[in-house]
Amino acid sequence: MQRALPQQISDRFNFAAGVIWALRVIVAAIVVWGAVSTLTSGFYSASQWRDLFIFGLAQGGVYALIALGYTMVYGILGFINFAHGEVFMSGMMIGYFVADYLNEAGMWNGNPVLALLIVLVVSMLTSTGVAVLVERIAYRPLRESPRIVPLITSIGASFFIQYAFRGLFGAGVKSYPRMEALQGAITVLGVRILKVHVLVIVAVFIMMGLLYWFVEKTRMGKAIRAVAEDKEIAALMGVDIDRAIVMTFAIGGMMAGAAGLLYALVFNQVFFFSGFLPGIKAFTAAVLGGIGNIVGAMLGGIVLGIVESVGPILILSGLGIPAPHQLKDVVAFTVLVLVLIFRPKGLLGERLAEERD
Amino acid sequence: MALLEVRGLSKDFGGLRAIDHLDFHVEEGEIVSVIGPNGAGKTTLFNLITGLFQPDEGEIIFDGHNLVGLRPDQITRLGVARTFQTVRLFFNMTILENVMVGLHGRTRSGILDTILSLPRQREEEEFIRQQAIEALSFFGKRLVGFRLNQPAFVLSYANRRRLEIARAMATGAKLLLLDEPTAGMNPRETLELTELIGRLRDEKGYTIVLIEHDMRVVKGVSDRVVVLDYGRKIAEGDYEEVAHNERVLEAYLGRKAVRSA
Amino acid sequence: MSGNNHHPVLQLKNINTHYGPIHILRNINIEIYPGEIVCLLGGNASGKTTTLRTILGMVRPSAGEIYLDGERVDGLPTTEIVKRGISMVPENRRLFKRMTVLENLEMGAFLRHDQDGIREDLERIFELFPRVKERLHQKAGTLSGGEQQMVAIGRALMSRPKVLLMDEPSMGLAPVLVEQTFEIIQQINQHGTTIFVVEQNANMALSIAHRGYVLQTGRIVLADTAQNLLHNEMMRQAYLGEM
Amino acid sequence: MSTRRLATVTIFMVMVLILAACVGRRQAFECDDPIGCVEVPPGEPIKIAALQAISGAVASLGTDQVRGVEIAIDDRGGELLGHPIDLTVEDDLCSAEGGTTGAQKIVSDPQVIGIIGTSCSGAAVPASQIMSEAGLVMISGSNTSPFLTSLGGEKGNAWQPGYFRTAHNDEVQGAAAANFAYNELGVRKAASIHDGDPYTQGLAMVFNQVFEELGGEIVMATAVNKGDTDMRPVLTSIAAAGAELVFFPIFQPEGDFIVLQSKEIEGFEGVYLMGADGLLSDTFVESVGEQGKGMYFSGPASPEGPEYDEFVRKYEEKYGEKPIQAFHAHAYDAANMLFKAIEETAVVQDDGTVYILRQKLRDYLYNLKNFQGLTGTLSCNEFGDCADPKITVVRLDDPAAGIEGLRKNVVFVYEP
Amino acid sequence: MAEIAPVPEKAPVIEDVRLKAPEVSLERAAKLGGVAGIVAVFVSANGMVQAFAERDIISGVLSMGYTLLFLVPLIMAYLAAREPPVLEGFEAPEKGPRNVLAGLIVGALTGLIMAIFVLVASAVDMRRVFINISPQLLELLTFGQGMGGLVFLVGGCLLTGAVGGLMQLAEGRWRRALWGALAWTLLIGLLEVIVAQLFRGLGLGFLSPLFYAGTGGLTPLGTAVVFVLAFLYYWSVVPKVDMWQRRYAHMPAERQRSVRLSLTVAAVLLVAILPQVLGPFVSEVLDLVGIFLLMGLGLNIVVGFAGLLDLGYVAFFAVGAYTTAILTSPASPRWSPEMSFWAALPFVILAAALAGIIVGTPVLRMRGDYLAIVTLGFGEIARLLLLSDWLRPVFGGAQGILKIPTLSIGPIVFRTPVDMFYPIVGFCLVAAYISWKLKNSRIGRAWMAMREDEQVAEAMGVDIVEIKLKAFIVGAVIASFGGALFATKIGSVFPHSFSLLVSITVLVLIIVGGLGNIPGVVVGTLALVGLPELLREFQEYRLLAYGVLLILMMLYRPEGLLPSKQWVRELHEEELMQDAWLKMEEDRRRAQAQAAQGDLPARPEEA
Repeated sequence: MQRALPQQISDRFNFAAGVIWALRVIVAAIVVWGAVSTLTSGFYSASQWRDLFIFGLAQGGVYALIALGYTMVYGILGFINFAHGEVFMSGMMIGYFVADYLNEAGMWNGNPVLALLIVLVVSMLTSTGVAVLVERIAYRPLRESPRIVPLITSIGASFFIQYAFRGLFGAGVKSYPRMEALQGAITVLGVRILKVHVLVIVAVFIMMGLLYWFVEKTRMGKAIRAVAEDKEIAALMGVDIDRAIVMTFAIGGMMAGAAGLLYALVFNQVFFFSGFLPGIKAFTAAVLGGIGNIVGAMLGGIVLGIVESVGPILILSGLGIPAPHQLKDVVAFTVLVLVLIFRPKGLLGERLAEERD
Repeated sequence: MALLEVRGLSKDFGGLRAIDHLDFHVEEGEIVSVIGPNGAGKTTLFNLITGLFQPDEGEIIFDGHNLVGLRPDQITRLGVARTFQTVRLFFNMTILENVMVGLHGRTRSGILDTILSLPRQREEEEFIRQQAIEALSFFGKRLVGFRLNQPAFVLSYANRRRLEIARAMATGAKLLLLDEPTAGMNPRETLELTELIGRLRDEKGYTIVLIEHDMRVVKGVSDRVVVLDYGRKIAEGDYEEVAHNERVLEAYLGRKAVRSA
Repeated sequence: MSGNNHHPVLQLKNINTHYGPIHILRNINIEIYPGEIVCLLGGNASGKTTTLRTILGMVRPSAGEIYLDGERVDGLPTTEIVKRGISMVPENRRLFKRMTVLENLEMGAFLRHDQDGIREDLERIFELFPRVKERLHQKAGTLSGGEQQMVAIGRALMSRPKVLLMDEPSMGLAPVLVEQTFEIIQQINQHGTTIFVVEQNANMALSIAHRGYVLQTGRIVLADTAQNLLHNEMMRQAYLGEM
Repeated sequence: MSTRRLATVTIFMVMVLILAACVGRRQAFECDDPIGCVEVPPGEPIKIAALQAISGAVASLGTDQVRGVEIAIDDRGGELLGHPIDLTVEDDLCSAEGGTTGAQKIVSDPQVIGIIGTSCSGAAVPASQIMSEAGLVMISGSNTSPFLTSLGGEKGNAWQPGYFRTAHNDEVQGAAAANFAYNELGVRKAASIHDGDPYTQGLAMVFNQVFEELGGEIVMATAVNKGDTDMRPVLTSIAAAGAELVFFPIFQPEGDFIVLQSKEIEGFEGVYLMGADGLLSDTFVESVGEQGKGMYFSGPASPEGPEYDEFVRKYEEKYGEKPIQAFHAHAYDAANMLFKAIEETAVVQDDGTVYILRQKLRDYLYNLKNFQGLTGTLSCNEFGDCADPKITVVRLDDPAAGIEGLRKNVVFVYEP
Repeated sequence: MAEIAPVPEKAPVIEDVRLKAPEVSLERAAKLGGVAGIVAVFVSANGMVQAFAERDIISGVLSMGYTLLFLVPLIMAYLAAREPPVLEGFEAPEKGPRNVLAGLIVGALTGLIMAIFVLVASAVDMRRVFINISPQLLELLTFGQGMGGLVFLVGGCLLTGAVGGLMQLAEGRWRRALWGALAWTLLIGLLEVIVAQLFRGLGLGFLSPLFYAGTGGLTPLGTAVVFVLAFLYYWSVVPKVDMWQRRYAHMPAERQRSVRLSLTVAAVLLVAILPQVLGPFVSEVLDLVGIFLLMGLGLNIVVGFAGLLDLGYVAFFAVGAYTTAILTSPASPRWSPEMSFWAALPFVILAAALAGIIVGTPVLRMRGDYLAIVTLGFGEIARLLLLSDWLRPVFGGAQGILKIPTLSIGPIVFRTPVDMFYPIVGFCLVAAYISWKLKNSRIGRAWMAMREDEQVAEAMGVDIVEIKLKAFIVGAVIASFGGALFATKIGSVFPHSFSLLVSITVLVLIIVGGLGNIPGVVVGTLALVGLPELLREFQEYRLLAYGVLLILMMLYRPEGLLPSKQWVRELHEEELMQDAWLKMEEDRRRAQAQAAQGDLPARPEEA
C-alpha cells in the first residue's frame, strides 16, 4: 500500500482526495509565498535565523523527552496518558524546593554540577514516583477496558495532580534560583549558543541514546517490547507484565523528570499549571512522529520545537499577518494535521504489519 | 463471459509477494473452492477482490465492471459480498441490526428523510427489516424469533458463522466469498453448513467462492477447486483431479486428509 | 523424564473458576503423569481455554488446588508458574510479529540465565526445525503459517518445560500442516516432554494422545484412555463426526 | 404503617412552621423608587456582594480585592446604619459565563444592594447587564476596558446603568504610556506585545494608536499566548524590527519570560522595556531581580500617605502577607463609595428598619464628586468612570527594595 | 515411554457443591485503613479541612471541614467491612463481629496516621513547602485542646470507623435508609442558597429561618427533620419502586400507554414550572446545563454512535456562537446585518455544517488517537483564530463581540434566565429527537457498524467517507445550536469561552453519563455541569474533586451513571463473550430436561 500512494488515494477516496489535493496545493503555495516574501524582505539576518533554529531545537528537545513518556505508554497500553504533563510538572515542582534549599545553603552556585545532579535525581525520582503511583491507582485496574476509559481516568488524574499540588504547595509562581554558571553564551563552531541551550541539547541527546539502548538491547527492554506486542504471550514467556508496565511508566517518568529540570533551567519558573501546555505539545510531538515509536517521538519533538520557533515568522509574517507569534500553535497544529493527512501514522509511524493469511 | 475474471493479479507486502500473477475465473452459478497452505495468499485474494487491498498489478472484472480502484463499499454495491476468516460481526449490535447493516448499500434515505420521518424513509425501514429477516430465515429458526434482538456476541460459534453469511446475503450480492465458513464448527454443524452452501446456490442463485481447509466440505460442494501456493495457482480442476495431483498432495493436503475425506 | 510415574506431574484438584460472578469451571479434576500426552476435548466455549488460563495462573481459581510436581502452584503469578516448568503454545501461534525469529526464541528462554543451556536448546530446536534456522533474522510476521507454528513450538520448548500445554494446535491450519504438527507433538513427547493438548479436532488429538478428558459447559463429562474414547458412543456422535 | 407515620410527621411539621411564621408583621413603607426598594428590618443585615476571580490562574487578582472590601467593612465595625454588613463572595471565573452565573446567583437574593466587581472586563459585560436589570449597582476596582463605560467620549458598547468603576479606563493608561515613551524617553520606534487578554489587548491597542498620533512609529504590534514560555522568537522579531521600546502590558509569568529572555537576544541591548500594572507585584520583582533593572511600568498612581500605610498594616495583620496585587485599594474605595451612598440615600424608620431606594442610590453615585479615597480624589462621570485620572510611570532601579521601593520611584506623572 | 496411569472406569459425574464463603479480610481492612489515613492527611495538608472549617453544615455542631475529615474513615470502614462478592456456587456469608472489627481497624489506623501527622507537623515547621500546614490547621485537628486534643481526633476516627463497620451489619433496607438520610442531610446543608430559594419560590419563604441558621448551616431542628424525612423516604418509598416497575411491566399494553402518558404530562408540567419555582440562579445553572446538554447530545453522536473520538468539539460550539454574534449584533466589527436570531439560524446551521466538513475531511483516514489529537488541534486553531489580531476586524479579537440581542419570538422576549430555560429546553428536545431518530435508522446503524469494525462496515456496503462526514455534520450542527443560544443568552462572545476545557468537559460528561445513551447524557450533564455550579462554595477544590470523581467513576462504574446496553457490553465484553453462551447452553439443557418431563416448551426463554 505504500507505493503509488497518490494514485491509490485518488481512486479510493474520490471526494476526499480532491479536497486533499487542493489542500496540498494551497498549503504549498502559502508556505512558499510566505517563506519567499519573508526571506526576500531581508528583515531577519542569517544569525537571527540560526538563533531561532537553536531556540527551537532546545525547546523541541524538551518536548521530545516528555513525548517519550506518551509514546511508551501508548505503545504498551494503547491509550493517551493525559496526566503525563503533570508527571513532568511534579518533578519540576519538587525539584524547585530542593534547588531553593541548595541555593540557600550556597551550593547552587558554589558547586553547580553537584547541585544540578542532586536536583536532577530528586526531580527524576519524583516524576517516576508520581507516574508509577498513577499507574498503580488509576490505570492498572482498567487494563482490559476500552481505551477511552483509561483516557478519561487520565484526564481525571491530570486535574487531581494539578489541584493537589496547588493545595499542597500553593498557587504562586515559583522561581528557580539563577545558576550563574549557566548564564551567557558560548561559541561552538562559530555559532553563538546560550550555555543553557547547550546543556539542554546535550542532555537530551544523551538521555535519548540511553533510552534507545535500553529498549533495544537490554533484557528488560525486550520484555517491554514483548508486552507491548502481546501481553498474554509475554506473560507466558515468564515476563512479569505488571513489572514491565511499571517499568515503562517509570522510564517515562524519569524522562519527564529530567525534562522538568531542563525546562526549569531554561525558563526558571514553575507553578501547578506548568505541565499542561508542554504536555499537550509533547503529546502532539509524539503523534507527529508516530505514536508508539520511540525514535518518532524524538523526531516529532524536535520538528515541533523548530516549527514553533521558526514557522510563525517564516510563513506568517511574510504573508503580512499581524502578530504571527500569537498563531504559533495554529502553525504547529496545522503542520500536525498536514503530516497526518499525508502520513496517517505520523512521520515514522509503523506501517501496520500486514497479516498474512 | 465469466461472472468474475481475475487476470495477472499481483500483490506485494514489503517485498513479500502474496499474490503472483494470478489468473482465475468464476462462472455464474458455480461453486469454486480455493485451497492452499497457510500463507498461500487465499485471504489476500479475497481482500483484493473486495477492495480492502489494492493490487499492484492486474485486473479484476466482475459482471463487466473493473473492480480495481473501487472502494469496498462500491464493490459490495456492485454485488460482491464476503465473510471473514475470523468471524467479524458487529458484536455489540443485535442480530437483526447486524443483517440490517448489510442492506445499507441497497437503500437511500438520508439524514433529513430520517429526521422528518418521511413516508419514503419509513417504507424503506420496513423493507430493510423484512429483507433482513428473510435472510436470517434461511438458516431455519436459529437466528430469528426471540434471538432477533439479542446482541450478536451471545451466539455460539457456529451461529456466528451463519449470521455472517446472512449478513453477506442481505447486501443483495450475486457473488459470495466465504472465508473458511466451517472453521471452528463441530462435524455435525460442518455437514449441515455444507448442505446449506449447496442450497445457497440452488435456491438462491448465488455464485460462491470459498476458502476451506476441511476437505470433506471441499469435496462436498465444489464444482471446481483452485489450489494456491506462494500466491500462484498450482492446480485447478474438480476435486478428484486436484486431490490426486502430486504437487497439491505435497504442498497442502498430505496423504491422510485425502483418505479421511 | 522425572522419577516417579505414579505421581502426576500436573494435577488439578476440584478446580472452580469464576469470571465475575459466573461459574465457569466446576470441580475440574485432571491428572497428567510424566511422559504422557493427554488431551482435553470440548466444543467452543466449553471452558477449555479457561482451564488453560487457570493452570497458568492468568485466572485465579476460586476454589480448588493445582499441583505441579507435587508443589502447590495455584494462586502463584504466571511468571512463577512458568518458571516452575509449564509453558504453552497458544492458539493461532501468536508470535511477536515485530521481533525477529531469534528474538522470539530468546523470549521463550526469558527466565533462564544459563547461556550455554540456551544455546544448546537453540541447537536442538534447529535440529527439530531446520527451516527455522534459515529464517532466524527475519521478522516473525513475515513467516508462512507452517513456519510460524514451528517457531511457536520452539519458543515454548526454550523454557525446558515439565509440561507443555498446547491450545488448539490444529486451528486454522492446512491439512498437511495439521499432520505435521501432530507428528511433531509425538516427536517432542518421545524426547521426554509431557504434553497437554486442548483440541476441538478430537479425531486427530485422540490419534496421538494416551488419555483424554471431555469438557462440557465447564464440567468434565468423560475421562478415559484415548482408545476407549475413540470408541465411546457419545463421543462418536458429538465430536468425531460420524453421523 | 410507615406511610401513616410519614404523613403524621409531615403534618406536624407544617403546623409548627406556619405558627412560627405568623409571628410579627409591621407597618408598610410606601416605595416610590422607579426600580424598587430594599427593606432591611431591624437586626437583619445589609447585604452586598463581591464578584471576583478567586480561582484559576488569575485568582490573586480577585482575592486581593475581596480583602480590600473586607477591610472596608472592618473599618466600619462591620455595621452600616446600625445593621450588620453581610458580604457574599462569588467567583467570576474571569469569563463571560462565569460572570453570568455569579451575577445571577447574587441577584437571586433580592436583598442584595450592590456588587463590588468584577475582576475581569469580560465577566463584567454580562454581569453588569444582569445586575443593572435587577436594579443593583456595581462598582469595579479592576475593569479597565473602555467599552464598559466610554470610548472616545461616547457611551461604550457594554455600558449599563448602575455600573461604576474606580479603576482606570484603558484610554487613560494607554495614552499615558505612549506619552511617556514619546515625550520623556524620546522613543520614535516602539513595539507592543499583548497576550490575548481583553485588558492587555485593549491597552496595547490604545498605546499603539496614541503613539502613532504623537508621530511615532509602531514597528511591530504583536502578541503571544497565555501559557507561552519561549519568548525568544517574538523578541528576535522585535529586535529585527528595530524597536527602541517594547510595551508589554501583560501578566505573570509571561511577563517574566519576556524580561529574562530579552537579555539573551542579540540586538536587544538598549531597548527599553515597559510593562503595566499587571506586573507591579512582589513576585514579579523577585522573579526578574537584577535582570529587570531599568524597566518601566505604567499604572495608576500608587496610593500613598498615612491612610494607605494604615491600610497596608491592617492588610498584613489580617492576611499574613503583603498585598498580592495592585487593586486592593480600588476595591476598598469602591466599597466605601457604596457605603457612603447607602448612608446618604437610605430612609431610616424609627424602629430601625432601613429602606434603600435603588434608583436614588445610583443617582447619588453618578453625582458623586471629590470623594477622598486611598487611590486619590474620585469623581464619577455620567458613564460611571470614577477613578482619579492620575497615571504614573515608575522605574525599577533597586530590585532589592521590592515592590514598595518600585512604587515610590515615580519618574513620570500623567494627568489628562 | 511412560506407563499409562489407570483411569476410572466410569466418567466421574460430580454434582455442584456449595463452596464455603470467604471471610471479610482483615488484611484488606488494614490496607484500606492505611489508605484512609493517607487520604485524611492529604485532605488536611491541602487545606480543605481548614478552608471549610468556617462553613457549618449543622450550625454550631458540625463544620464542613470536620465532615470531610471524618467521612474518610467512615466510608473506608464501610468498604473494608464489606464481604467479598458472593460468587455463583458459594454460600452466602454470615455477618458478625468480624465486620465491625474490620471497621475498627480502619478507624484505628486512620487515627494513628493522623496523630503522627499532627505530632510531626507541630514539631517541624513545614510551612515553607506545604503552605497549608498552618498552626490554625493543627489547632483544628486537636480541637483547640493542645496535644491532648489528639485523643478526640483518634477517638473520632475510631468511632466513625466502628460506625462504618456497624453499618454493614444493618439489614439492606436499614443500610440504604441510613446512608440515604446521611447523604441528604449533608446535601441539604450544602445547598442552603438553593433550598432557601426553593422555599421562596413555593411561597414557603418563612420556612427558611427554621431550617437554616443565619450564620450558615442547618439548625438542629432542620437537621432532624431532613434526616427523618430522608430516612422515611428510603425506608418506605424506595423499596416500592421496584415493585411499581414490576407492576408496570405486567400491565396490559393499553394501561402501560396511559401510565406513560400521565408520566409524560407530569414531566412536562414539572419542567414548565421548574424554573419559576427555582428562581433565576438555579435557572441560570439549568440553562448552562441545557447548553452543555446540547453539546453532549451532539458529541454523543460523534463519539458514542460513530466512535470518532473528537477532542476539539468546542470549535463547533464557537462557530455557532460567533456566527450568531456576527449576524445579529449591531456591534459586530465587519458585517452587521443585524438579523434576528431566527433569521440567523439557517446561516448558523450552514456555517456549522461547513465547519463539520472542514474538520471532517482531512481526518477521514485517521483513527482513534490520531483523530483525537487532530481534532484537539482544530479546536485550538479555532480559538486562536478568533482571538487573533489578524482576524480582529471580523471577530473582534480579545474584545469579542458585544450587544448580541436577546432571543425573542414575536412579542415574547426571553430576557431572564427563567425565560431562556424554555427555548433551551426546546432545542434540547429537538436535538434529543434527532439523535434518537437517527440512532434507530439506517444511518445510525451504519455509524454503529463503523464504530465496531470500520473495515467490515465498508465491506458491507457502508460508504465510510459519507457516513463519517454525516456524523461530523450532525454533531457540528447540534453543537452550533448550543453556541447560538449561548451567544444570545450571555449577550456577548469572547474567545476565552471556547477553551479546550469545554471539549474535555463535554467528552467527560457523555462518558460519565453513559456513552451512546441519550438519557445518560442528561444525567451526566446534570452531574458534571449542574452540580459543580450549585456547589460553587468549593471554589478551587472543585476541580480537585472533579478529578477524583472521574477516576473513581471510571474505576468502579466505567459504564457511566446511565449506560447504554451496548456500552456495558463493550466494557464487559470479554466476560460476556465467554460466558453468555455457556449460560445459554446450560439453560437449553435444563429446558430440554424439563421438556422431557413435559413441563415446558423446549425453547429457552429470555430471562
